[in-house]
Amino acid sequence: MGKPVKKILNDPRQAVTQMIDGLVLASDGLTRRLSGLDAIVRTDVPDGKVALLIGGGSGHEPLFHGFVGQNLGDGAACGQFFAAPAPHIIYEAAKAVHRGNGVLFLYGNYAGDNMNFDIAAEMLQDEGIDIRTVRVTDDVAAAPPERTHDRRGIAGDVLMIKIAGAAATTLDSLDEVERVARKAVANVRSMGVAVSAGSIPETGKPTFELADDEIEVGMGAHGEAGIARQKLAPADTVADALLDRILPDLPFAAGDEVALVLNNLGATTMMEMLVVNRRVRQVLQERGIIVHRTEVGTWLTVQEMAGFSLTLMKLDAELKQYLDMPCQSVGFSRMGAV
Amino acid sequence: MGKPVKKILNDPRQAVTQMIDGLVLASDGLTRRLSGLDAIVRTDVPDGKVALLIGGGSGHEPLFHGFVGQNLGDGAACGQFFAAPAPHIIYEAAKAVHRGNGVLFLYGNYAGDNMNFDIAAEMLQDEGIDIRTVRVTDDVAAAPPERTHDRRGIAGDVLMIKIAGAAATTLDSLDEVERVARKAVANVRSMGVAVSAGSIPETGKPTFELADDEIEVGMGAHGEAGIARQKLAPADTVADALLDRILPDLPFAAGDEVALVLNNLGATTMMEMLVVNRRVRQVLQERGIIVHRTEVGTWLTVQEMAGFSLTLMKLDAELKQYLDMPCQSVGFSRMGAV
Amino acid sequence: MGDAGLSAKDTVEMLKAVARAVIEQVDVLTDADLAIGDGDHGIGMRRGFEAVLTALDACGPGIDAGFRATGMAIMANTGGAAGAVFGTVFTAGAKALAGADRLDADGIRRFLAAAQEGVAKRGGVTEGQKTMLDALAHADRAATDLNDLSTCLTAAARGAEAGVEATKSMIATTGKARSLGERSLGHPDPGAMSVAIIMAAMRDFVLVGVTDEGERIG
Amino acid sequence: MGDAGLSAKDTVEMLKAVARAVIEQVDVLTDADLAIGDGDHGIGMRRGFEAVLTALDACGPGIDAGFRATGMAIMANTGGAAGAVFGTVFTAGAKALAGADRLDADGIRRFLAAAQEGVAKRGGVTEGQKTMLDALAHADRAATDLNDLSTCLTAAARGAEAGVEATKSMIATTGKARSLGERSLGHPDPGAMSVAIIMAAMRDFVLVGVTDEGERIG
Ligand SMILES: Nc1ncnc2c1ncn2[C@@H]1O[C@H](COP(=O)(O)OP(=O)(O)O)[C@@H](O)[C@H]1O
Ligand SMILES: Nc1ncnc2c1ncn2[C@@H]1O[C@H](COP(=O)(O)OP(=O)(O)O)[C@@H](O)[C@H]1O
Ligand SMILES: [Mg+2]
Ligand SMILES: [Mg+2]
Ligand SMILES: [Mg+2]
Ligand SMILES: [Mg+2]
Repeated sequence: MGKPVKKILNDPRQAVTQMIDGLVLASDGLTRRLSGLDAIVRTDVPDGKVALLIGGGSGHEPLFHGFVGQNLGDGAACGQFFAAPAPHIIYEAAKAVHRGNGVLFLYGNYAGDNMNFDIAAEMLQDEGIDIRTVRVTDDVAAAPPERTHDRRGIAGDVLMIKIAGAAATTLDSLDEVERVARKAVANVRSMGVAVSAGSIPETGKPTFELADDEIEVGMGAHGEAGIARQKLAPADTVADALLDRILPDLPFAAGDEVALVLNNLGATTMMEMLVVNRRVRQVLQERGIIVHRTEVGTWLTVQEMAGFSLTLMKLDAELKQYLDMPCQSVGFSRMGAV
Repeated sequence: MGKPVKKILNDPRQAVTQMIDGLVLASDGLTRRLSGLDAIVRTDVPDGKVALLIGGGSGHEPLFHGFVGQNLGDGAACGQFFAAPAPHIIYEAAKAVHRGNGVLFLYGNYAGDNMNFDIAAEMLQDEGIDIRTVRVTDDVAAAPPERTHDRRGIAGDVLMIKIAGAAATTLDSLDEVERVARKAVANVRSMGVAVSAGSIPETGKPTFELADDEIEVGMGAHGEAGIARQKLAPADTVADALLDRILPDLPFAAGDEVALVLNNLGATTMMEMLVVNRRVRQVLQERGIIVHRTEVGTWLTVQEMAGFSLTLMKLDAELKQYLDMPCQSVGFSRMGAV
Repeated sequence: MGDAGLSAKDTVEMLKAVARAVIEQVDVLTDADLAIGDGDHGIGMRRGFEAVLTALDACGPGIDAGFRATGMAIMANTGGAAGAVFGTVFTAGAKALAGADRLDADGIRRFLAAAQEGVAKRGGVTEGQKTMLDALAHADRAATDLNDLSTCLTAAARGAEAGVEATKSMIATTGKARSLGERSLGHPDPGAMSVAIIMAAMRDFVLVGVTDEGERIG
Repeated sequence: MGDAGLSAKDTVEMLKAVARAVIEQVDVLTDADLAIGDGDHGIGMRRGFEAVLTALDACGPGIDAGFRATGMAIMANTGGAAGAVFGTVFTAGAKALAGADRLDADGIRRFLAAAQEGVAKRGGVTEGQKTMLDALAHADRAATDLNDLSTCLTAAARGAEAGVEATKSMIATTGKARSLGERSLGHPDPGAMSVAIIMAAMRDFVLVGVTDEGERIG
């Protein structure tokens, strides 16, 4: 942990801008970069479309900027490492995707993101552009249920962008897209567990320290403190600990249909996540909760941090419709229900 | 590196079988497990379809078994950690997906896989089932061009399964599917770089040792020795080193259209891979090589090993057609060209 | 000098000295943020204030122009919570200093008052939440009724330091430190430390003294 | 005993002793594979031979039945290269021993000859490629013309050891060690080590001696 982590980069201070170039190239023409800015937009946003702008700090790839694509985000404002994007980046990205039908801002609920996106929203509203904001607040470890507005956004972002993106392609008013996004965020809950820390290339320092036999339940995506630091436990025990907090929080009840996401924070193996998924499904089955769709993968990362988070979203027919639509981007693609 | 790596598992000796259960559950009904066997098959293989059977050792998730799905593998035989599956697993998996039109075996070229798949193939052929075998041999670091039959299969698997899977859905004879797969394997080349080791849960031991300032170019997916152990270098230097071996090997020439894959071996960040992609594209552009499709992600892993591999496949109209088709599985999904 | 206050030109020099002082403390600020945040405060502030140095070379006449150029450069280049709040500190300060042709003690107080108001509004915070606002508030109170620029800045800098001390005994209720709850006790707030660095740099600049022609005098 | 050879029942006991001996060496074999392979040989062999212990309890009469049960259990449970080659060793051996009602020196030689032939065919290898085939070949040659079972097995075990030694000075040209090239020099081949463990266990079983009723005799 102590010594700077080996990374295959050039100048670390150029990493974010070089990453953005590489990301645009990896999209095979689906996206372009706003010249001179840390912002990515779709090359083909249709006229009159309700625009979806996402974004946040870099270092969490493929989120957020890797989710710009078909039936997903129309554009993304990218910050530096773990730092919310500056207002003018958000402003320019919003103008670049606006097609006369308003823009929905969708991002994780962090003081930095909130302030910078709000400043940009005020600038845009001064110009008469309709801006709505939905903040993702799925992390149940961050605050008690009565203070969801204090909760962080973590891997719930994956389902939120998937659903809002599909809704923004399907519905023709910003009011409607905002309504769907608010319904989705009201029904999504997550919690994560940290196994080992990631590091910021520019400092080479791990964002937190964990003993070789410790894990931290409920830790945030930037190493924010969780609810319990404990000894390494079996997968089934860890899965149960996450479910014990997530299930009663909404609450999720027998007969509910849900989307299930297991998000890898970086260095955890897919094998571990699948072993955890096995246990999660056992418990959900015992509770009579029906899994409509499962996503197991690596989306909201914290550099090479090891650990994962579990997300559940309660679905209705409308949310299922948007969840089941196809989508394509560098970071997240689905064939769609056929 | 020394002390056993923290992993969120139950009994390590149960990890493979529990992983398979979790994988089947994560497929939302797309796949099922052959009862009592480490084998996964599609629930809905159509009658008369040419069957595609993939497989290999476990511990590389999401490959191989995570690639069973629509327009991909019809079934997968799963081995234990880094160990080829036993003949009877392959035999049963093949029988389960066979629909009267033959089965294509597609897997990486390793002594263990070759022997076990061959034993199964002989058993099946004795029963009059038409079996063809295509071994992936994309790792240019493993042997000189005149000995491609001695080359290991690495991330070229991703493109091979994508193309063979689409071909097996589209074409109606095993001869034709085999022809397409052979064309694809003849045109794919890869090389990887190792940054830090992964470990087998059952032993807790890293599969190799690398100094804190060292990387190994050309190392295989199980820690097999590469072609040069060197000091950590900038991303552009590493990208150039890989391209210097890959481009002349086929060779890839000006005007060629290619598919490009950057495969994460596990713990490497997406940011690093995208920074590398930026340089790769610069070089390909200088050489006049056209990238038809890019895939950057985590598919052929070696547990928590850090490092990545670069794969190029030269395409013709037919290979492009299969590459561009949609597909869906736990490990690899695409919306398809629209 | 002192009473007469600083010319626009010297104000720009002072703001450059502030920028250099913050940049120098990158590691201290990053470590403080590692303790209760995500460990990027130092590199974020460096990004912002490096841009400030460039921006100040090109800024127009007027005391407020220097503050506005500083605020916009921070806002555009820092990112994160710090970009928004420290950008606000100087853009709000610029509004409060509009029309002033010299920067005197009264100007400093107007700057501190406007900065607090702007940050409180932007961040939705009040004193006691363990943020940089606490350092601003302490600095402002310490500077009350001191009409000599150097005396005023000396008091303001000492006040900011006291504000940093005060944050040690506060439990964070906003920002990334919030989730630490009790565990944030004992640690100073990184942003408050930045405020202290800024005020100390202003004080040092004025104490050393600079003529309108920019020559140092004893 | 010796000349008379082992009954089917004792042959099964011998094969169980072999299985226990291999299982005991799991770490030694894994470390050897870590050095020039992927570090799973020991755990793979353990998987296989643990299954052998179960299979032998249920196997039918006849010398060959024990060998066949052993080979099938290895083939089905080991996986990797070892599963195929060690499974072949015993299934090929079983074919060679068909009809035999006692296991004598001649039977051991037929077993070793068939094992080599089967592995060479299955693995596409010849001697000198740094595989377990080298240990089999050395064991076979050492056992030539020795008609007393214990003498024959003593020689075969020593031969297998010599085969392991020989692999140290070979450059691997197959399996996962191949890519090491020169760097595989000095390291013994893990599979060859397994062959030596197997032959030594057979020797030890016969030397200690067991009656047809399974009682140990001095
Ligand atoms: N809501 C807020 N209002 C005012 N200041 C805040 C707020 N949230 C955070 N801060 C200040 O920002 C500092 C953190 O800045 P920095 O680490 O650069 O941003 P981030 O928290 O986005 O990583 C904190 O120490 C605190 O002083
Ligand atoms: N082609 C081959 N023919 C015969 N034996 C082989 C061959 N390839 C490998 N082996 C033997 O298998 C051993 C490795 O077994 P193991 O590690 O269990 O399998 P894997 O190499 O698949 O991990 C080697 O030490 C060698 O003796
Ligand atoms: Mg930050
Ligand atoms: Mg192996
Ligand atoms: Mg911070
Ligand atoms: Mg091995």
